[in-house]
Order: sequence, then C-alpha cells, then structure tokens
Amino acid sequence: MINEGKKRIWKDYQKEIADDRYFYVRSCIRQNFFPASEKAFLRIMQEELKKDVFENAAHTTCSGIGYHSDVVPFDTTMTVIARQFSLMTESGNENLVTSCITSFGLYNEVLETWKHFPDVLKKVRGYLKTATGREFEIPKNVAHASDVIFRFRKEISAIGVNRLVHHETGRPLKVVEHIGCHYSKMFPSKGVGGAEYPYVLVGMVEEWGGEVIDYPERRHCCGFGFRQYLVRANRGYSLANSKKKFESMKPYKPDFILTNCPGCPMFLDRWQYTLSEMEGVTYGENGRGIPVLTYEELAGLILGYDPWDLGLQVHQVPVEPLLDKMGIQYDTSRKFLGKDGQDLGRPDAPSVLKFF
Amino acid sequence: MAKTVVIVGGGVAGMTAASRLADLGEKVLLLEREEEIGGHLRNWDRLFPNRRPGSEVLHDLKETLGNRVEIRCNESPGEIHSLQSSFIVELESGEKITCDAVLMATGFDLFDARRKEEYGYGIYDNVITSADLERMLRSGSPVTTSAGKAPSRVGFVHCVGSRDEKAGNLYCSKVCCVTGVKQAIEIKEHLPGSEVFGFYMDLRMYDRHFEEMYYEAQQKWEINFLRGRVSECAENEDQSIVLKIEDTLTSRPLKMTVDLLVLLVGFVQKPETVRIAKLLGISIGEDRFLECLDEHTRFNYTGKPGIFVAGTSRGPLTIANTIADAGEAALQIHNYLKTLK
Amino acid sequence: MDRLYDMLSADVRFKEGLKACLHCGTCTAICPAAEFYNYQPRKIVEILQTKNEEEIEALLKGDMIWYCGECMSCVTRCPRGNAPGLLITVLRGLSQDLGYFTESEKGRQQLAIKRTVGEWILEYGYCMFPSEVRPEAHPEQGPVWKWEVEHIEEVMERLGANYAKTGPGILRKVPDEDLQELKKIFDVTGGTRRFEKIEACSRQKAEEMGMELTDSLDSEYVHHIYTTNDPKHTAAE
Amino acid sequence: MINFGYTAHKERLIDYDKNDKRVLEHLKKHEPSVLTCIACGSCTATCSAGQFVDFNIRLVQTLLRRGEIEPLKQEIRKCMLCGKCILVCPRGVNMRNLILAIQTAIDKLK
Repeated sequence: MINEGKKRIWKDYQKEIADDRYFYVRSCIRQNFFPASEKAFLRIMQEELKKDVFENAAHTTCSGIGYHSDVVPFDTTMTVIARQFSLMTESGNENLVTSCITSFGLYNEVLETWKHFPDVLKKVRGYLKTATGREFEIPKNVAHASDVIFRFRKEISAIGVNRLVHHETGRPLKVVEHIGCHYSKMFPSKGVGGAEYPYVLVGMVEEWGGEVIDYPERRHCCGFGFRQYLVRANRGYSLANSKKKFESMKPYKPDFILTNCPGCPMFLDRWQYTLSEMEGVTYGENGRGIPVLTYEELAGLILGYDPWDLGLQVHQVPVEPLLDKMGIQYDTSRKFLGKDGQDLGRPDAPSVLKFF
Repeated sequence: MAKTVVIVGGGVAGMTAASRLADLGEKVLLLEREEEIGGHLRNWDRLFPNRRPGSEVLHDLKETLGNRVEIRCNESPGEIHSLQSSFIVELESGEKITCDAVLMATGFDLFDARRKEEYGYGIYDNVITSADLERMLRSGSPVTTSAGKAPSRVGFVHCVGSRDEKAGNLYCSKVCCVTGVKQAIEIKEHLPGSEVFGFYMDLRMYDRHFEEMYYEAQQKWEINFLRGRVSECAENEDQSIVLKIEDTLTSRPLKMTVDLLVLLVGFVQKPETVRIAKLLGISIGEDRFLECLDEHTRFNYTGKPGIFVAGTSRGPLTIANTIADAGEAALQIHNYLKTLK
Repeated sequence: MDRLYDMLSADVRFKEGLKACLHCGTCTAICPAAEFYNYQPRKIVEILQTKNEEEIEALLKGDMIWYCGECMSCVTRCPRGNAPGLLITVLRGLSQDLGYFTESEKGRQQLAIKRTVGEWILEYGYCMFPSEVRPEAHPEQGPVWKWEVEHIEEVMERLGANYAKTGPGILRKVPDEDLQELKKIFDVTGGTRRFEKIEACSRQKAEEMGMELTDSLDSEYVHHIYTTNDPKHTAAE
Repeated sequence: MINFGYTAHKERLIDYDKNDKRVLEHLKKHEPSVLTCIACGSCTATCSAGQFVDFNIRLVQTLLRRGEIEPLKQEIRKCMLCGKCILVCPRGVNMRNLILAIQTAIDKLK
C-alpha cells in the first residue's frame, strides 16, 4: 500500500466545513442506541472548543429511514427537511450540522435536486407554506458531525490526555474505519477524502496516534439496507453483509472499529453478538468481539472522559480490552449504575461472546 | 526566418507528414517537446497485431525522414499569431518563425489511471498500467510483482478511462482492446505457467488480424476473457489484488485474486493541445479532441485556412491509421500551399 | 390509463437515475443485494430501458425491486451516470401508489414498515423510540439492550438524555404543535395518502389470503408478512 | 443457542479462487475447442432443449470456465444432444462432445 497515493486523492477532496455557529440536527438511531455520543459531541464543541452549537426542541426526524424504506414519499421527506431549514433560518443560523449520515446524504440529495430542478424547490416551498405557514433559506454550509470533529482533530489532540497507542508497548493501535454509505457514495465531493478513500475518520486516527488498516471489504456496506433490517424476514441480508466485513477484517487483528454512521456501529456491534449466538463465532481476541466505537466516543476517550459518561456500557461488544490497551482507568463496579449510583442490576452474559 | 510549414509534434504523425512534405518539396520545421522525436512509439516494446518491435517502425520512420527537414527538439510553440495568409510561431525560446501553414500533430496523453480511484493505481503496489508493463517488457527484465516474484495470475482491465462518463471520457480509445490481447499473450510468452484474464465489456477487434489474434489468445495461449467491467480493487495482506466484477454472462458477482493487475489506459487530449487550439481559434470537441471540417472527406482541415491536423490529436488512432492520416494531411497541405502561390 | 413508463419518468429521481446502460455490471459487481439475493441492479435498468409496459408491470408486482438496500454503492461506480438505487426508490413508490406491492411477498412487507417506522415518525417525531424496539421482537439487540429497556429512564438519564421530557436534548418529547406540523406536511405532500393506500391494499390482500388483519401489530397478516421468507429469494443452502 | 428467526444469507457470488477448475483442465485436453467460445449465444438461440425447458446451453460453457461445478451438473442434464449448436457456432466449438466430456470428467474426478 502506497500511502502517498491516498494523500494525493485526499488533497482532491477538501470540503468546506464551517468554523463556528452550527445548527445541530439529531439522529434517530443514535439517540436510541448511542445517546451519549451526541452528548459528547456537544460537550466537546461547547466546553472544549468553545463553539456555538444551537439546538431547537422543535426539530424532528428528517424521515430518512421512512424514506429509504419507501413508506414516506420524496415530496414528504423534502418538505420535512425544508421544515428543518426553516427552524435553522428562524434561529438565525446558516451552518447545518447533522448527527446522522442518512440525513446528511438526504440533505445533500435534496439540495442537489433543487439545484437541478428549481421547479421542485418551488413546489416544496409551496408545500411547506401550505402545511405550516413556514418559509426557509437554504443552508450556507452542510456538514456531518464527523466532518466537524475532523476539522478540530488537531485541537482535540492538543488538549487530549490519551493516545491511540498501546500504553505499555507504544505500539500504534490498529483501527478499522467504516464510513456510512450515504456519507459520500452518492456525492463524492461532499465527503472529506471522497468516496473511495474517505479521510474523515482516517484523519482522526492518524492525528490521535493510531494506525488505519485498509482491508479488502472496507468499502462494503454494513448491511442495514433499511427494509432489510426493519423486517425480520429480511434480516439474514443485513447480518450476512456485516459478517462478510468481519471475516475480511479479522486476519488483520484490529484493536477496534471506528464508525461515522448511526446504524453501522449498532449493527457491527450487535451482529457480532448475533453471530456468536447463531454460529458460535467471535472475531476479536480470546473469544471476545472487536469493539466498535463512534467518533465522538473515541474523541471523548482521547480527551479523558469517563468511559461510562461516554455510554460505552451500552455496547454489546465490551470495550474494556481497548481501554486496557490505551491505559484508560475505569471503574467496573460503576459500569451499570444509574446517574446517582443507583443499582440497576446488570445485563445477562451472552452464552458465547465473552462479556464480563 | 521563413519556413513553409511548421509541424507541431514529432511523433508518428509529425514524422510522417514531415517526410511526405519533404517528398513534395516543401520546406518544413518539425518541433518536438521531448529531447528526441518518436513520441509514444519510443516507449512501446512490440506492436500489435504482429508483435514486431516498435523500434523497427520508429527506425523506418526516422530513416525515411533522413535529414531532409529541420528538427528542433526540446522546443514547442509558446504563441502562434495569425496574419493575413501566414503565421508567426513564437517558440518558447523567444525565436519567431514565419510560416504559411501549421500542422497540429501533437498526439495524445495516456489517461491518468490514478483518476479511476477505485482501481487503486498509485496506491496498491501491484496495480500497473499498460504503459508500465510495456516499459517492463522493453527493459528485457522479467515481469514481476512489486515484491519481485513471478505473478501466477495476471488480470487486464479494459476501458480504463475510456467509455466512462465519470472519467469525463465517453469515447472508445480503440487501441486498448487489441493492446490488452497483445500484452496478455506476451505475459504468457514470458510466464507460460501463469493464468491470464481479460475483463472487458466488448472486445473491439475491428482491424485486419485483430480478431485472429484474439482467437490465438484464447486457443493457443488459453487466456480467459470475462465479460464485466471491473468495479473495485482492494489489496490483500500479501499485496495481491482482489477485484470485483459482475460476470455478466452468468449475471452473478464474481471475486478473484490476481498477483498483478494491468490497467489498459486509453487516450486523452493533451492540455497543451487545447491551449494551442484556443490560441488558434480552432474548435475542440466535447471529448476535447480537435475537430475537423468533415469526418469523412476533410479530416485534416480544421476549418481555419492554413491550420491542419493529423494523427491522434483528432482522436484515437492506430499507428498504421496515423501514418495514413499524416500522409493525407501532407498532400492536403501541399495543395493548400499551391493556392497561395 | 397512463403508461407506467411515463408515470416513472415524471419523477425527477428517474430523470437523474436513468441515462443509458451499457451492461458492464459495475453496479452488480459490488451490490450487497446482488451478493445475498437473486438480484442484479443491472437487470432493473435493462428492463426500464426497454420501456416495455408488461415487463415494467411485472417489475412493480414482483419481489425484485424490494431486494435493494438503498446503500447507493452503485451510484459511485456507474460509468454512464445511472443510479439504479435511485430508480428503485421511484419503482417502489409507484408500486405502492398503484397498489401493486401486495402482489409480491417482499412488497407486502411495506405494511409492517408503515405500521412501525411510518407511524413512529408521526407519533414520536423520531423514526424509532426505545419502547418500540422490544427485546422479544429483536433478540439480535442482545442482553445489554434488554437491560437498557428494562431500566430505560435510569439508563437514559445516566447517558445524558432528556428522555420523554420537554425542552431540547436527546429523545426529548417532541412538542405536540411540532408533531402536528409534521402531520400536516404528510397530509399536504402525499405521505398520508401513501399510508392510507398501504393500509387499504393490505386489508384487501389479507382478505384474499384469508388472514386476519386488525389495527394490531399482532394480527395474523402482519405476523405473516413480517416473518415469511421464501427460499427462492436467496442462493440455495 | 437462540432462535433468531433467520440465518445469514448465503453468498451468491462466484468466488473464483475457491472454485474447482479441474474439469476445465480435463476438457482443455479432451475437447480443446472449449477454449474458443466468445459467448455470442448462437448455440442458445438454436438449442432444441432450450425451446422447452429453462436451459441456456451457452451457460454450460460459462459455468465450466468459472469452475461452478454444482450448477454445471444441473445444466448439462437438460441437453438433448441434438447437436444443432455445432452447426451454428462461429468458433467451431463442439458443444455436443463438450457436454459428454464434461459428464465423463465429473464422473472421473469425483
């Protein structure tokens, strides 16, 4: 592998990412499965980097999962998105940052559609006005939250207390990165580094001391496939795609998987458990899984946040082996406690995947 | 200093046209950017379809040319000014040459394979281009992987940078199909134990002896042709390349590992030619090749009196076609010059 | 009746997604669905390109259009600028608008999606909500998720959410007036009409198939479409 | 073990590296015309059996070359051995003999 070749491509795909004053729209999947990641994003942006990030209680889903499972028509989704723009405009903002990759892809698709078909934009303005009386401006800058963390990766590194290296041997940790399909596969120029060799997560890993592994099935989808997971009869598709990735990455012995999409970390985490129960296979060391992290969780670890504040306890594949390698202290006895230390019991141990 | 004709480009087209014009008694100045004339032919080992050495053809062209025309290497036009019925060619060295006609014989560039990012040229060690392979063959050293081993499986990817809207090139480059078949045979000649595959959409074996060579490749050399455009390459741990295509003849995705992957790069217009064309006010097609007045009958005329075009600056051509094209251009230029007298 | 091809062409996504296919297979080569279903995106484009009404009708009534995962990996690679994944969204839309979706096993699943994700959007303002991802229906979510759901308020509080409460934040209660705006958007833009169409056609189909279909997710028909998977869709074991 | 109600779908792709090319190697010796097919489909167009059953004789060639032995076994059974394909092949492939030789090779290499 010739890294210089990748760097040349990365240079070709530089995108504008706003510097401050972001209007933040949340992700349905992340709020359900990795809520603390969104919390960490705001903490990093507001407390560490002193940036203005606005959130509005009135914003909703972009309806993206409904759109991509085809129960919600395009006109409806475009108008729901127009309403988010209206809330942004109303709050005096023009830089939109999305927590979700499906949303990010859809916002781009909708904006491109409006650019090529001005009549469609006119129609959507009419729909929104009729339905809600609202008007809107098109955002000046649309970024994904991982773009924003990428932009400030050096600042995070500068104030960070942990590095992506083995704390005893100094070996850079081996990272497999997985980019959500809708980040740049439709519009390569909208993603940092393009579609074939996205740089958004690689840049973070390199900056924070780790080493990225490029494995053959790197570009392959995690297998969410919207309706392919949502309906039980189709889940074998979803599972098979993740399995294909695990088998391809396993020989490289990655220390963890880093993701920038809401669905991917959930699937890459849960399907390891499912495959262990279904086929008796595990993909990590000594009967363990390969830990899966969101970029905010990783940034939080670099900044020295408590792993349980980052929500690492709600991963089905335990992340402790990674914390041990990084030399991060954690209190196992507090892993499953409530906010004020209340005893909530603990999850059952899986029968195959090593959990405790 | 006065010259009758300035030929821009000393490749196959330029050399041929210069010879013919000299035959016809015209005074010619041949400009070549590189340190030597010969163009891409200098880099090619053997030629399709008969696999004779390229150096033979180059030698022939040079010999025919003799020292009948003035050749300037390391020289190319900076500015060209149109006067009433003549031109002033201003060289990069600052020298100004007055002439009655200009022949654009500027040739082509090979497609920059790095732009097909999904193939990983310049990233994966064992992805090379047809030009790289030709260089390997010309050097006489054995064909090897980046680790210096003899490859046991070699793949050829057709249409790299051609027939591809994403690369900005909708056209067919014409000569890559047959080059791919030629090189596949050469691999088998060097490494009889290797398996060789060609990944194609159509094999455009349009000229005399081409189809026969394809037949020979299949029958004698047992080269496998799979119909499907390579969609993606990735590198395995051992630096071999895993590629994905649809085997369109079974309608199923297909995955295969090769030790060496050769990208058959097509033709693209030189940016320098586009610059000169703009300077001269001659038209450029959507494919960026130079437009001619009539594709069937007046293909050496640019539409601007005194400015002619020959060879691959007006689109992909084989060497034989280029030679024929340049000969015709010389005759047309000669006829044009007569009208001036 | 309008020609199906014209109805498809009226959609801007169709104009964006269908140029001219040269059957090179770059889409199928890397398509996750082509690998795990008896499916090729190339075939979709091939059929549409024929503009043959019978073939397009068969497409709209068949299983094939429902195999795609809409990952859009095909869009990156096509050398002719086609977007099979985008064409799928248009085909699926029309299949539902014409009521053809109930003719295929995979198409019938739309009712299950409408009754879950579709309705959650309007009820919660989110595509999903923890209380709806029931561990017994989602064993793959594992014991940690089961533990989370059992202690949802405490866990969400620990993780910094504003779970089901007013004001901004994670999993907040989306204000009623905003949910009403969402509903009005669905009414004005055809979202509600699609929901109604999915319900009406599914009820008719359930009757034809002699299955019980009430408003409940536990109805026989919903259970049937949610779990039935004919082996013909995939490679043989 | 938990019953999830589904299993991981099987791959449909042709994994060329893993496939069995021994039958092809055998055929190269015993029916060398196998090498020259250009997948034009003339054989399929004229095929007698193909008029009645779901049989694509051109696919026999392709499956053989890819080393897809299981589907190949299924396909060759459908041939009526009428030999019309030989008449139309522009590359002189003896399809009829090829099919007989495939069966022999499969039996031999079992």
